[in-house]
Amino acid sequence: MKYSALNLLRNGLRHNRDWPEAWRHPEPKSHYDVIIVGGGGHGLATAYYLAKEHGLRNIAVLEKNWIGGGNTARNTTIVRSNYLWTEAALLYEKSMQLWEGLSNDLNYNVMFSQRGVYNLGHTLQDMRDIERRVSANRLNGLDAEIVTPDQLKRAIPALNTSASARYPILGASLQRRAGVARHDAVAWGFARAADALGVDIIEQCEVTGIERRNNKVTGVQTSRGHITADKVGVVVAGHASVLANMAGLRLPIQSHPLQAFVSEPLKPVLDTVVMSNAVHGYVSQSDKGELVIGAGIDAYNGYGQRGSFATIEHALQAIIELFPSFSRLRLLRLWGGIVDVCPDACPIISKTPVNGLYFNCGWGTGGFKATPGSGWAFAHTIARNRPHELNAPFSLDRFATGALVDEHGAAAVAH
Amino acid sequence: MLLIECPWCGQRAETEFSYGGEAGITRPIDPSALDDAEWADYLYMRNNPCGSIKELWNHSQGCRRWFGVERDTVSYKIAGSFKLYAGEEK
Amino acid sequence: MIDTKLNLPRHGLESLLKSVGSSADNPSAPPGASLAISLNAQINLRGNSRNKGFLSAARKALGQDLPLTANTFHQGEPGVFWLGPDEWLISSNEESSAVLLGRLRDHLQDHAFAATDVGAGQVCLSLTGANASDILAKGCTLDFHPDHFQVGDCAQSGLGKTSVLIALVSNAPEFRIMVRRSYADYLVRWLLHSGKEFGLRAGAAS
Amino acid sequence: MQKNRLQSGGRIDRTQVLNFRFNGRAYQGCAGDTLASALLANGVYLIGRSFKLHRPRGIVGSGAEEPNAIVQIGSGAATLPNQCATQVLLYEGLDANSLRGWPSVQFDVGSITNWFSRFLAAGFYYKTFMAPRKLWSFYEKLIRDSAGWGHAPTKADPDFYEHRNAHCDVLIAGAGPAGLMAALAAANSGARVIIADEQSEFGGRLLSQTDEIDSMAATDWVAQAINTLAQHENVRMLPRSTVFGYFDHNFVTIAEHCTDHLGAHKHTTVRERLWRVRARQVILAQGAFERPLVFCNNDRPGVMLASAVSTYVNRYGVCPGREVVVFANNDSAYRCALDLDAAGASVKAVIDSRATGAGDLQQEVEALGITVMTGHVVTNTLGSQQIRAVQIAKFSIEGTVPATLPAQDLVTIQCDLLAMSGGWSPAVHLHSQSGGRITWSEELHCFVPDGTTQNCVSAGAGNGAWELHDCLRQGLEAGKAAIEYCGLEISDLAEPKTEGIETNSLQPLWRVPAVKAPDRCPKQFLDFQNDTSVADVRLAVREGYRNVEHVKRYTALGFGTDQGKLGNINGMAVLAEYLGEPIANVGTTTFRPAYTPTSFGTCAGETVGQLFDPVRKTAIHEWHEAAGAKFETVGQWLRPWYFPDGDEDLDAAVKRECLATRRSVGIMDASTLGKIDVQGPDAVKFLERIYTHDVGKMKVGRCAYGIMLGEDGMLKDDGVMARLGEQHFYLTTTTGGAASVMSWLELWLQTEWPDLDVYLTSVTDHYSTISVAGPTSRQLLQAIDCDTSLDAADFPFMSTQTATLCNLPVRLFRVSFSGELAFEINVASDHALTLWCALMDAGKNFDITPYGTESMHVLRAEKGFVIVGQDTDGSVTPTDLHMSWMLASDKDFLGKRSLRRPDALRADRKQWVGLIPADKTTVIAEGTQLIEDTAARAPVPMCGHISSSYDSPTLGHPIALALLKGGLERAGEKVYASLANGKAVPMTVTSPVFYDPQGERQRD
Repeated sequence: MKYSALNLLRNGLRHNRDWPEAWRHPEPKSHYDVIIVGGGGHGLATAYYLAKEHGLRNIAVLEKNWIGGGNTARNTTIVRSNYLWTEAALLYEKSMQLWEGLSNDLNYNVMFSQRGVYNLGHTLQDMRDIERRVSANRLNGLDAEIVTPDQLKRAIPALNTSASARYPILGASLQRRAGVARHDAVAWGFARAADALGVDIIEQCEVTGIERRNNKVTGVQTSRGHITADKVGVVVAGHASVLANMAGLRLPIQSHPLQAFVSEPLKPVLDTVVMSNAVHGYVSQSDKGELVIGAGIDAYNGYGQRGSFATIEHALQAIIELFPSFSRLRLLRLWGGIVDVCPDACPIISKTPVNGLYFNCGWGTGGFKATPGSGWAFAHTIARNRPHELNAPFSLDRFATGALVDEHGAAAVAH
Repeated sequence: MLLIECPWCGQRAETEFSYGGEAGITRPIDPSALDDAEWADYLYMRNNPCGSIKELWNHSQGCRRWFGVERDTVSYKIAGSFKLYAGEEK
Repeated sequence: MIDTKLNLPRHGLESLLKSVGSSADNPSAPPGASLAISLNAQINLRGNSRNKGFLSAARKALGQDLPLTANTFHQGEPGVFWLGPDEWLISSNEESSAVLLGRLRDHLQDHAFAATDVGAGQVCLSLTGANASDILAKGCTLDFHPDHFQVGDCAQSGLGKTSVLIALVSNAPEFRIMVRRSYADYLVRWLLHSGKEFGLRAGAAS
Repeated sequence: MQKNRLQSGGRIDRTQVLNFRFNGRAYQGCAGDTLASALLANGVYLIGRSFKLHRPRGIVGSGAEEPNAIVQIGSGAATLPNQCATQVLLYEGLDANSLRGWPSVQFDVGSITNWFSRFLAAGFYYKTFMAPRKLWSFYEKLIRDSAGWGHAPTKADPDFYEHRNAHCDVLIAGAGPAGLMAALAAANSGARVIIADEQSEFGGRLLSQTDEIDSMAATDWVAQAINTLAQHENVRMLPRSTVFGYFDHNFVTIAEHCTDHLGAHKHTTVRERLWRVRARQVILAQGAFERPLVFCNNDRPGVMLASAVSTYVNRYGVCPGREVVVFANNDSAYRCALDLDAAGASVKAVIDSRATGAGDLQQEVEALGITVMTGHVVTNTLGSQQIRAVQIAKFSIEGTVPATLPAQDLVTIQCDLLAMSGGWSPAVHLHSQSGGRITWSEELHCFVPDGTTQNCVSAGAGNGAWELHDCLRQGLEAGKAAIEYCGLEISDLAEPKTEGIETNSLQPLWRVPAVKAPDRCPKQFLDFQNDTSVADVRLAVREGYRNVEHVKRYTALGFGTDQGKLGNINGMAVLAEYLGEPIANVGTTTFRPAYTPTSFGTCAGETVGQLFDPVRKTAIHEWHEAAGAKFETVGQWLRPWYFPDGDEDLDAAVKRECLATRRSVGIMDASTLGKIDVQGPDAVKFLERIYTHDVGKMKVGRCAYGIMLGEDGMLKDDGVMARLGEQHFYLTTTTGGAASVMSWLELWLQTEWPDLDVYLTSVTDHYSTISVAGPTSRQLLQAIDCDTSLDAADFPFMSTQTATLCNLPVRLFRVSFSGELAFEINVASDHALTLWCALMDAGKNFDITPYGTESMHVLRAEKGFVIVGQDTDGSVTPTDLHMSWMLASDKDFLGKRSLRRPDALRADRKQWVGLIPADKTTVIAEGTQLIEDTAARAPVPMCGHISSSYDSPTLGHPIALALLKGGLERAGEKVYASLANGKAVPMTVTSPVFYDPQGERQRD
């Protein structure tokens, strides 16, 4: 049943008794053409684009818990594409373009809100980096501009633009098309749309082994039994190394806790997204009215979905440095995700040394914004058994050749 | 916030330490003898275990010594700390 | 004589201490703690503590043993603080760093060692009074309970957002806090702010 | 007039009358009241409106579980949004306002949404607002404007906050009967104890009940316990302090609320203090939350939790109703009936869903002449802005809960207050935060702690112990166990005596059937704040959102400011019913910090504003300030950026400073450079592995420019290395790299090469570095009594020696970052200002000019010197910078192998070049990208970027440094700088060395 205002009205009149399931809950079949391991946003998007763009139908998404319950449920929902290097910028821009039509494409309102993202500069070197990034973004066809402290003051009244701040704000980059989206809706929307194309979404199904014969993948062992497959795409964020080990592979990935938190719901007080690498804080306000704030990454490896409170303290010091009037607001709920970090702060969307086995991982702190683009490119890579030109630079072999796409300088803690 | 045992200074708060990643990644004796893939393995590839890990920590705000910690990456429970070399100064 | 005198009026710390001390909310109330700057020469000494020869040569040079128990120091002249298993801080109120360095080099020349003058790079603060440990506890995760941190104990840790060496020199209690010079101005501001609720008063340089 | 105030009883002070305002109207309360109790005393029932449907709402609870009575306190910079009226202590002049309702909370236009509620079911917004796409931003603004609760302040917070670290043997969260008993046991053994409770007074439920302990009133027992604890100097008691977070390794955070209850104050004392506690053992004794019952219109003002009613009567001396119905599925609510009767209210009936009724308490209630209707339920309430009557029906559970109740059976009872109790849920939040498991108890019908992963134990109602004697016993046992764990001697402490009663067990009742099915009957609320009803959960299940997390997120169940303390368990039970599974299978969600909302300021502590981050200052900083320098932030340092003469701007000042340096002499404070002293027999061996050049060949007294690479082959840091002795070196690092280089060196030394006998000591702060540069710099030094020859023959370029200048011992380095004859002077920081002043004095005769970092950048750019971090970015090899000559071929060094990787050997790598604008006038912004094809369309291929760019005062035209594909091979060619306005400025590729390419001036 199509989601629309009319159907909302019709169903309302019938006391909402006739809404169908958003996605089915099938038993796993014994064989699939493609199995996607990981029912997060990226995995569900991959399945959707495999079906939609490449005509495949016999696809399963295996999720060990509930779909959208990993980093999809644990991020700060920022969407932007203003990366420094052309390789990264074009991949994220592809994603941005998909975001712009996503609600209609999926027939599910993912509440993509293009409220702009400001990246603040606090030092002369920050401003050089911003100039460099904005200049590159513009040439790559992304919208990007530099704004002055005066413009910032007018656009974001709560922001501390005082020259006497400990780290005064010297300017910012602005991407107006960037913004935030409703994270749960992204997972559910992709699930519903993929399901409509015949994809089996199987929750509570943990992959415990990856079966191979003659260096070719043949299927997976799961908590719900053995399933054969021609191709297996793994996109499990924080647990990428664990799945890689099942296939005898090692990845250039480290899993770290990353924490975020929300305030209590407030009347509108911030109508854009503000990020600052120098003081390590970023904040936006959700449609519900909560301030959504991201903390820095915790230094140690961890799969525990929690980090240290000192990291939260530091994030709040930064937020109060940027917004002194937020000091009396209250932290309502904090949580942690597991981010898989690559040495160059860029993802891996790649074939592997095992035929028919594909990995999509290493998104670090930046995965949410890439959800549709990542799925789109990964679907292409799996369906054609070769990367699309957009994700070719993000293959595993770059670590041997040294052709890293080093976004560290430009991204640091950015999300 | 973790409580980490420095082999010299005893239990201290995590904020006194800095992290050094997986322990036991030894620099090849003759890097020039390695092919690109082998060199990449040393440079970038990590076990990144979900479970027990031996890792390096530096007591950077304390005695400045690097040492090893055996920790569970899920429960964060620490099994113990160890000096990196036998006979290292008391 | 001391050749490492901090040039206080120019360094700016003393003026900071003075100005805050005079504008205290209630100057007549007894201070819960006081803060002062103390002057001394400081040498960083590195060497192998398993080398008996090195230890005995150091003893001859300093007139006392190097502390080998972690996080302890030997009071006296000069005072010697454990910084690490192969690192000590030597602090003197009477001798210049040049004299100390000379003596160390004379005695230790047969051993691998490093003796480096660091006195001008550090500021030594003295925090005294009944509330001193409460003030420290605001920005330091060490346990200053008298059963845990006793006279003769020292520890390197964080205080506020700086790295410091803290030593308990008397049961007054009097804490010595050593901080790198470029951070001293910040640390003093932090201490004066944090000490407000405990009646912290700035004292004179000793 | 406080019409509901009782004549006596309670813990309020009737002689201290406090004036306050609510929604603009003046009221009076008493000292000891909360805002909620004072409002109830005044007969104010309508407090706010709900989130989505704007339904009238009143006070439900008496503590942290309150979902409805959320108000804004005060106005201006100190205003507090989203405060729970049940937790706000009353003070003189308090001014509170409802958060929703326009034009007023009584007449709310928004309540029209209630009529359309069937179109606003769970998740409706995911199904609409999609077309046309352009209108989404309009819809979104509507959604955002209608969402949210309180108003954030718009001015900086006038208050301040502090952190406090603490260590203890035993931390006790909650000072009710179990917590106090545990504290007494631990304190008695001399343990270091911290006991914290969120309420203004210790005692917990004992303050709200009429029990006796050891034959005295429970409140007297509490007073005695507090008194005993106060005798122990190792015990710290923290009232008004919420244990809100339980982190790894028994790290627990407590928010102590110091001033909010005082009302107007000068903001001179700390508002809230964050206790950061490391506890050896934690005892969790936070008690339990009473559950509401789920029936139609259960959200009407005047429907309250039974325990909250008892609290208002017994603790605050307020009787919230005159004609009361009590509705329960367990025994505890019978106490409420007794309390109300004692307060003079008319208890019309006790409605008990159980056929069996209650135990001893039922007889007590019936003895007072109160009707007890067992086997009955309240299925609906009537009224508008306050409850007017309840509809009750016969009820029995035979196997399953009946789907609907027959309409003809309904009986209406008039009342102005309904006290309900659906049983109790232990506050397992902290236990769960600690990593402990919770499981569903089929016996107690609630989640209980089950297994810990840290050193903690739960006791009392928080552990499912409902009866007072169980709470006291568990507290005592927990206290003793903690002492044993800490290795202290257990002292004898007897369990206090209480009277036990016979009770009947609770009958699970998660949803009271109505006369119609849940999606057709009036709403049965689960989460009051978010208007989540039974029908919403049913819809979610119907639509396939089956996992409890999906249901919560789809329906917003538990996402309010109370975080589901009130409604979550009912919600999960209803979900279990619709899934046809036992509650244990549905599971619960992990509880996350904060237990109750905690101020950002509290978490941030005192290191905000000017204490946000250390400001590092050089020993010469005060002189710079006095000279009017403009400063630049570099890492944590403040460095002079330029020294304006009068009202000079940056460009004018830099031009003057540069020209003076090239003409006569300039002076700069370079003290922020990292400085490392390296000593030991293996110093050469060690440095050979770190630096790329041939360290062993350096003669004592010589300096060399050195670079170090990461293992990935990329330039990491650079600086001057000086050999002071056979086994003694001195290194400088970049300002920003000082700390990271030091730890990088220590990392290799300690982890990889422990066999090397080398000692590293940072001398960054010990030495200040003054750089004098310019043709007359030598004469300047001679003019301040230099004791050694500075002639080029005796002291050649790239060498070092000790000397005295104005009787101060110094070390001189003949190195140059400006291309001029120059000396870097290291002096002990104690003397830096003296020496600087002496140089300035003597320099008057040489036209000495102090210069800052901007001129330093220009001078070095004219010479083509790299600044690591500005001209490099972690992707630049030494070869890219034409530094191949510095790569020793006959040794290994860190990063060397990476330089042979295919990507490092690529022909089209970006390399270091100079650029001059063809028009010789345009200064291009640093960071600007370079292109070749000005007609290309996006994505336009980029061939490089400008890393440094200045209007060179020496050359008289702009210059730039850039990393350009193909690099120097393209000397003379044109590339284009692509400007933001779309224009492309042609640039000519040149050598990066613009000035004195032979280096004659610096060698002079």
